[in-house]
Amino acid sequence: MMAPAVVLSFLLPLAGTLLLALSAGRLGARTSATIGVASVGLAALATAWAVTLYPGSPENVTLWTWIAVGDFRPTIGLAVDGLALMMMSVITGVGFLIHLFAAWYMKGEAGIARFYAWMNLFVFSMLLLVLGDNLLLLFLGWEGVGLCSYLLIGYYYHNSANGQAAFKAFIVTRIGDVFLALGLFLIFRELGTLDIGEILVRAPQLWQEGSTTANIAALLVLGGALGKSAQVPLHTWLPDAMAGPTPVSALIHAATMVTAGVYLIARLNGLFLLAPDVLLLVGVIGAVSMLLAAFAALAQTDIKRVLAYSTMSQIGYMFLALGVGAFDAAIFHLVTHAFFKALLFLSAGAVIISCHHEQDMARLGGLWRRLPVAYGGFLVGGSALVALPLVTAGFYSKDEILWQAMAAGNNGLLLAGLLGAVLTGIYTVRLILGTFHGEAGSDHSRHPEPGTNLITHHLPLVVLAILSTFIGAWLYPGLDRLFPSAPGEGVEEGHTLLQVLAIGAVVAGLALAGWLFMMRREWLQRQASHGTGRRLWSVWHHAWGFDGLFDRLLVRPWQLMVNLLRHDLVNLAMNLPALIARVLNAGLVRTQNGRMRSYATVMVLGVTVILAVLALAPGGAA
Amino acid sequence: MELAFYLSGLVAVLATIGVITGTSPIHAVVYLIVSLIAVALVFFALGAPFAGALEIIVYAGAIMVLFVFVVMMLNLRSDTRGDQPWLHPRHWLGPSLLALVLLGALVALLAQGSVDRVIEGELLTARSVALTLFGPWLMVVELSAILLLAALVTASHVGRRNNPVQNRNRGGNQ
Amino acid sequence: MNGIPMEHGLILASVLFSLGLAGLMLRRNMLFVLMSLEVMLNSAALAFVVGSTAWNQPDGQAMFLLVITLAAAEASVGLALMIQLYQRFHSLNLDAASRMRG
Amino acid sequence: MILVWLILIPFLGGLFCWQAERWGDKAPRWIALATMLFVLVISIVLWWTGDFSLPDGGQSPWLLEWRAPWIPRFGIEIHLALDGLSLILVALTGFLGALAVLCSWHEIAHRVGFFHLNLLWILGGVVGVFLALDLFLFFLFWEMMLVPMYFLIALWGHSGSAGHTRIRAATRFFIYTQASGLLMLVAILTLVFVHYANTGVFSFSYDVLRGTDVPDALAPWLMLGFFIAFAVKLPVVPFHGWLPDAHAQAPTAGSVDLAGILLKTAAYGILRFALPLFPEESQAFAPVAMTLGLVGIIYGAVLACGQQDIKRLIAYTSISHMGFVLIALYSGSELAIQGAVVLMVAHAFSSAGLFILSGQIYERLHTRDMRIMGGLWGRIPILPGFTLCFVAASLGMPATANFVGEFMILFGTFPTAPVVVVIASGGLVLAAIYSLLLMQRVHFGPVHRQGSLPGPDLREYGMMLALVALVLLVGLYPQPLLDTTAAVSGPAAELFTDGKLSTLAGEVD
Repeated sequence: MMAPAVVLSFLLPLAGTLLLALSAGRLGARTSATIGVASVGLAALATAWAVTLYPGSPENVTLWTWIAVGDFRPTIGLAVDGLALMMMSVITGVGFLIHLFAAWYMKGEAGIARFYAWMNLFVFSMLLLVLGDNLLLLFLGWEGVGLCSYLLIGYYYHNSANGQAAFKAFIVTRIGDVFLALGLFLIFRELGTLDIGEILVRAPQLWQEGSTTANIAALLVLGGALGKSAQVPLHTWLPDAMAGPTPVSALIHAATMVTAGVYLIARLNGLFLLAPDVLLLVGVIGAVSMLLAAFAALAQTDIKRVLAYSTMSQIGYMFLALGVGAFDAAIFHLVTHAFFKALLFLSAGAVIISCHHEQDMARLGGLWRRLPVAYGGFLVGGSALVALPLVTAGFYSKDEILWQAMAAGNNGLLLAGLLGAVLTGIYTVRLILGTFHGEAGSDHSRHPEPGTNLITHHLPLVVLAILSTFIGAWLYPGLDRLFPSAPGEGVEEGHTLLQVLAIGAVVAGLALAGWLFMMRREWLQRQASHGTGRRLWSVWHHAWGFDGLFDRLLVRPWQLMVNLLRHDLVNLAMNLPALIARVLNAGLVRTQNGRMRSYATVMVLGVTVILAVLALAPGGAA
Repeated sequence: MELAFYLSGLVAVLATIGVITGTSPIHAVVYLIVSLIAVALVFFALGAPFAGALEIIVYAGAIMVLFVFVVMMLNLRSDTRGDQPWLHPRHWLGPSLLALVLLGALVALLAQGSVDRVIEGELLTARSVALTLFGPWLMVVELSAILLLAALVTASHVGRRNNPVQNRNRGGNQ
Repeated sequence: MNGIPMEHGLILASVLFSLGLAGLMLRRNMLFVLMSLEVMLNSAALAFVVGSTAWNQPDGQAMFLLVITLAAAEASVGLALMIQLYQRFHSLNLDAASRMRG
Repeated sequence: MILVWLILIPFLGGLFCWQAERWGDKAPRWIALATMLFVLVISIVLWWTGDFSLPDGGQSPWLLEWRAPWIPRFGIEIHLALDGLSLILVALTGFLGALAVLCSWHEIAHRVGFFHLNLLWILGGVVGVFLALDLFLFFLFWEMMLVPMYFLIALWGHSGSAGHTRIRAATRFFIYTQASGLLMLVAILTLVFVHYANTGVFSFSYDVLRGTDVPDALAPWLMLGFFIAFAVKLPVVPFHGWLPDAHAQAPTAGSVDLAGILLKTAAYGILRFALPLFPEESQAFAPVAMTLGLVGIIYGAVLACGQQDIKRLIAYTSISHMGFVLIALYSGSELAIQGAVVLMVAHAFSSAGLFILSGQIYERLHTRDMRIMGGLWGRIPILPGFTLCFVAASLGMPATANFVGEFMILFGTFPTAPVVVVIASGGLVLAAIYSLLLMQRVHFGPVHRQGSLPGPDLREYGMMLALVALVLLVGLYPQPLLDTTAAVSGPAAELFTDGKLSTLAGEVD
C-alpha cells in the first residue's frame, strides 16, 4: 500500500540525477539548483507520505528479480520497516535541508548541475542502501554512496590534493567493502540466501552461538562497516574527505553515509548476537575510535577537520552502543547526530563562505557579532555535541548509550564513554572560541559577508537547530520492537547515578575547557610549543600517525611494486625466444659475408668432413 | 709408357703449383697451358689418344687462348694488389692445410679401395668413343650443345662493353 | 712392371684437384680463381679418362667430352663476368665486389 | 542456412566496401555499418524467436544447425550450429562491429575501403568461430581472424613511443596468436588421429570427438594444447605480451574489436572445446588455471597502475578482467560460468566504451599520454561524464553489468575455492585503484592546457549513450541474458561435478 510512496521517494532523486546529467550543463545554474533541491524535497514529501501510511509492521515490495541462477536469487526488492523509514526520513529530511543550504553555498561555482546530479545520486544510493531487502541490493547502495562520496570530495577537481583525498576515501572504503563482499559470499554459502529477513531467521537455526563461521561472517561484515563509518583502522580517509564542499561534508561525511556502518550492524543484529566476541570487538573499536578521534580533534586548526574528527568520535559512540547490544540507542544517537552534526557543518559552511573560503581557526575569530546566525547554529549544535543536559537532543541519545553500557556491566566502555564526553566538551569549546571569539586572524574574518538569504541560508540552519534541541529527541519514535532487547531495558536501577556521572563529565569538560582556553591561554600555547607538549600536539595533530604508518606499510611498497613492474617483467621472459633467434641471426649473418673464398672454404670443409668420415668409418670406402 | 705417365704427371703437378702461386697473369696462363699439355701426355700414356688430342685442341688451344685474349685485352700486369698479404703464412696456411687434409682423405679412400686394376695402355680409338657417344650417350651430346648455346648467349650478353644494366643505372641516377 | 695401377692415375687426379681447390680458396684475383676452376675440372676429366682406360670402356671418354664442354662454357661465362668486374671496379679483386655487410 | 548467411554477410560486405571506395569515402562506411547492423538484426530476431530452455533428453542442444560435407575423405564438414551462448556472442559481434565502424568514421582517412574490408573480415571470422562446430572449420576461422587484424594494426595503427611501433605490435600479435594456433592445430590433429586409431574413421566433428577415448598419458597434453591456444588469446598472464602493444597501437576500431570480441573467442573456446573435450583433465588442471587467473587479476591490475598511455592502461585492465573469467570457467559452478558470460558481455561494453572514449580524446588532444592530460573535466563537455560511467563499470560498481558478472563469479566460486575468491576479491580493490587513476589523471587535477574542446557530436553521443544504457540494463536486469545461456552453462558446470570435486577443493584450499 505504501509501495508507491517508497518507490517514489528514491525514484525522484534518480530522476533529478538523470535530468541533470542528460542536460549536460545546458540548464542554467539556477534551474539546475532548483531541480536538484526540488527532487530531494519531493522525495522528503514522499517519505513523509510513506510514514503516514506505515501500518506498523514491516512490508516488502519486490520490484523484480535481479539475478536468478539456481539458488542465487537476489531481488530488486525493498523492505520497509521502522528502521528503514527512520533512516529514509533522516536522509531525505536532513538531505533536503542540506541541498537547500547548498544552493546558497554553491552560488557562483562552476558545474552546479554536476554537483546536484551527484548529490541526488547520493540520496538515491543511500535510500537504496537502507531500503534493500537483501544484502546484494544493500551493497549496490553501499558502493553507490562510495562513488558519490568520491566524486563530491573531488568536486574541486583542479586541485590535485582534492583528487588525492577523494581517491584515498574511495580506496580505503573499498577495502572495507571487499570484506563486506567476502562476508556476503560466506553468508550465501552457509545460509543459501542473501535476503536480510531470511538471514536473521536462518542464522540462529544453522549456526551455534560463538561458532567460528558466525564469528568470521560477523567479522567480515564488521570490516565493511569500519571502512564506511571511518572507524579505526580504516578511518584515515575521513579527515581528508573534508576537501569536498561543506554541504557534502554535512550530508555524506556527517549525517548519512558514514553512519551506514552503524545501520548495517544494527540491521544484521541477529548475526552479531551469534558472535558475542565480535560484538564486543565492535564496542571496543568504537571506544578506541572515539578516544583517538577526540584527542585528534583537540589538535586541529581547520574547523572542518575538527568536525570530521568529532564525527568519527560520535560514530565511535554509536559503535560502542552496538557493542553492548543497544542497537536502538545506536540508531537514536545516529539520528540526533545527523541533526546536530549537519547543523554544525552547515554553520561552518556559512562561516567559510562568509569569510571567503577561510577555514583555519588561527585566521578566524571574533566573528560572533558579525555572523549571528552561524554563531547560533554553532552554539546549538555544539551544545548538542557535548550533550548539554536536558535541552539538547545529544544529551538524550548519549545518555542512553552510556546507560546501556553501564547496564551491560561493561565498565571499561562506560569509562571510555565518560572520558569521551569530557574530551568532547573541551574540543567543542575550543572550536567555538577559536572561530567566533578572540581577535580576528585575517582580513577575511574581519570583514565577513554574512549570508542573508532567508530560504537557502537561514531556514536550513534554523530548522536543524530546532531539531538539535530536545525536540529532535522527542521526534525519535523508538525502535525497540525491531531489535532484540537491550541490556538496560526495563531496568531503572542506577540510571540516576549514571545521569549524574554523565552530566558531571559534560560539566567537567566544559569547565576544564573554559579554564584552559580563557584563563590559561598563554600557558597552553607555551606548553604546546615545547618538549612533551609539542610532541603530543604533533601526534594528535597527525591523528596518532596512522597516515604515516599506512603510507610506509602499504602505499610505498605498492608504488615501488608498480614502478618495478611498469615495464612488464614477466613479458620479458616471453621475449627469450626472440632474443635467442636474434643472437643466432647475428652469428649467421657474419658467415654470409659475400666473399667467395670463404664460401668455398666452408664448402670444402664440409666435403672434407664427409670424406674423412667415409675414410675413417670401417668399410666406408666400399 | 709408365715413365711417360709419371714424368708428365709430375710436370702437371709442378705446373699447377706454378699456376696457383704465380703473381703474373700471363705467366700463370702459360703455366696452366703447360699443365694441360702434361695432362694430355698422361692421356696418351694411358692409351686414350682421342682424349689427349681433344685436351690439347680444346683446352690448351681454344680455352686458354680465350684466357690469353682476356689478359691482353684488359692489359693485366703483375697484380698483387688483391693478394697483398699473400706472403704471410696466416693467410695461406689454413686453406692449404684444408686442401691437404682433403687430399689425405681422398688418398686414404683410394688406398682402402680394392679395385686392383692396372692400366695396360690399350688404345681406345676415336671410333669406339664416337660410337658410344652417338649411341647410348646421344642425349648428353644434345645437352652439351644446349649448354654451349646457353654459355654463348650468356657470355655475349654479360661481356658487352656497354652493359644495359649499367646504362639503366646511369639513367636512373640522372 | 707392366702398366700403371689405376690408383696412381686417380691419385694424380686428386693431387691436381686439391691444388685447384687450394688455389680457389687462396686467391682473390678472379683470373686465378677461374684458372683454379679449370684445373679442378681438368682433374675431374682426368679421373674419368683413368676410369675409362682402366676398364677399357669408351664411356669415360664420352664423359670427358662433356667435362670439356662444361669447362668451355664455364670459361666463356666466367671470363665475360670478369670483364664486367674489371670494368666496374677496375680491379679483379673478388672481395671488392662483395656488397654484403656480414 | 541462416547460419551460413551470418558468416557470409560480413565477408561479402567487406568485398563491397573495398570496391565501393571508388564512389567516395562515405560509401564503404555506410555499407559496413549496414552490414553489421544486418548481422545484429538477424541475431536479435533469432534471439526473439528462439527457445532457450534446457532441452530434454535426446533433443538437440542446438537452436539451429547446418551441415554440408566439405572434404569427406578426412571427415571434414561445414558444420555450423548455434545455441544461446553463440547467439549472444554473435549479437555482441554485430553490435560492436557497428560501433567499430562508427568510431572510425572520422579517424580513418586513407584507404577507407580496404580498412572496412579488413574490419568486416575480422568480424566474419569471429562469427565463424562462434558458429563452427567442426574442429577443422573452427581452426580455419580462428586463423582467419588474425590476418586482417594484422593489417588493421600495421596499416592504420598509431605509432606510439619509441620502440612501440605499430608494425612491431602487429607482428608481435601475429606471432603470438599464430604460434599458439599451431599448438591447437597439433592438438586437433592428434585428437583426430587418436580417434582414427580407435575407430578407423576420420572425423573432425565436435560431437564425434567428444566421445574419443584418449590415452591417459596423452590427454593432458592435448588439453594443454587447446588451453594454451586460448590462453594466449584470453590472455593469461605469461602469454599476455601481445595485448598491450596491440591494443595501444591499433586504431580505435581495432582496439574495440580486440577487447570486445576477440578476447571473448578465447573464453568461448575454453567453454565450448577445451572443457567438454577433456573434462577430467580440465578438472585436474583447474587449480593451475585458477592460479593463473589470480596472477592475471593481480598482475594486470598492478601493471595498469603503472601505465602512462591511456590505451595501454585499458589494455592491462582487460588482462585483469579476463582473470576473473578464467577462474569462473574452471570453477565448475553454474553460477560462476553464467557470471563469466555476463562478465564477457559487460567487459565488451565497458572496455569498448573506454577505448572509444580514449579514441575521442585522442582526436581532440592528439595524444594518449596521460601525463599531459589532466583537468579535462572543465574543457570537454559530456565526455568526462561518460568516462565516469565506464570507469565505474570497469571497477565493478554495482548496477553495472561488470558488477553482476564479477559477483556472480565470486559467489559461484566461493563454495569450491574460497581462498581463490579471497585473493580475487583483493583484485576488486586494485580495480578501483586503476580505474580511478584513469579518471584522476585524465579528468581531474590541474588543467594542463587552457581552452575548451568540442564536445561529442551526435554520432559519438549516440554510441556512448547506447553503451551506457546497455551496461546499466545488463547490470540491473541481466535475466534475459542469463536465461539464454542457461542451457549452455548448466551442462558445462556438470562436467566437473561428477568428478572428484572434494579433492579439488582440498587442493585449492
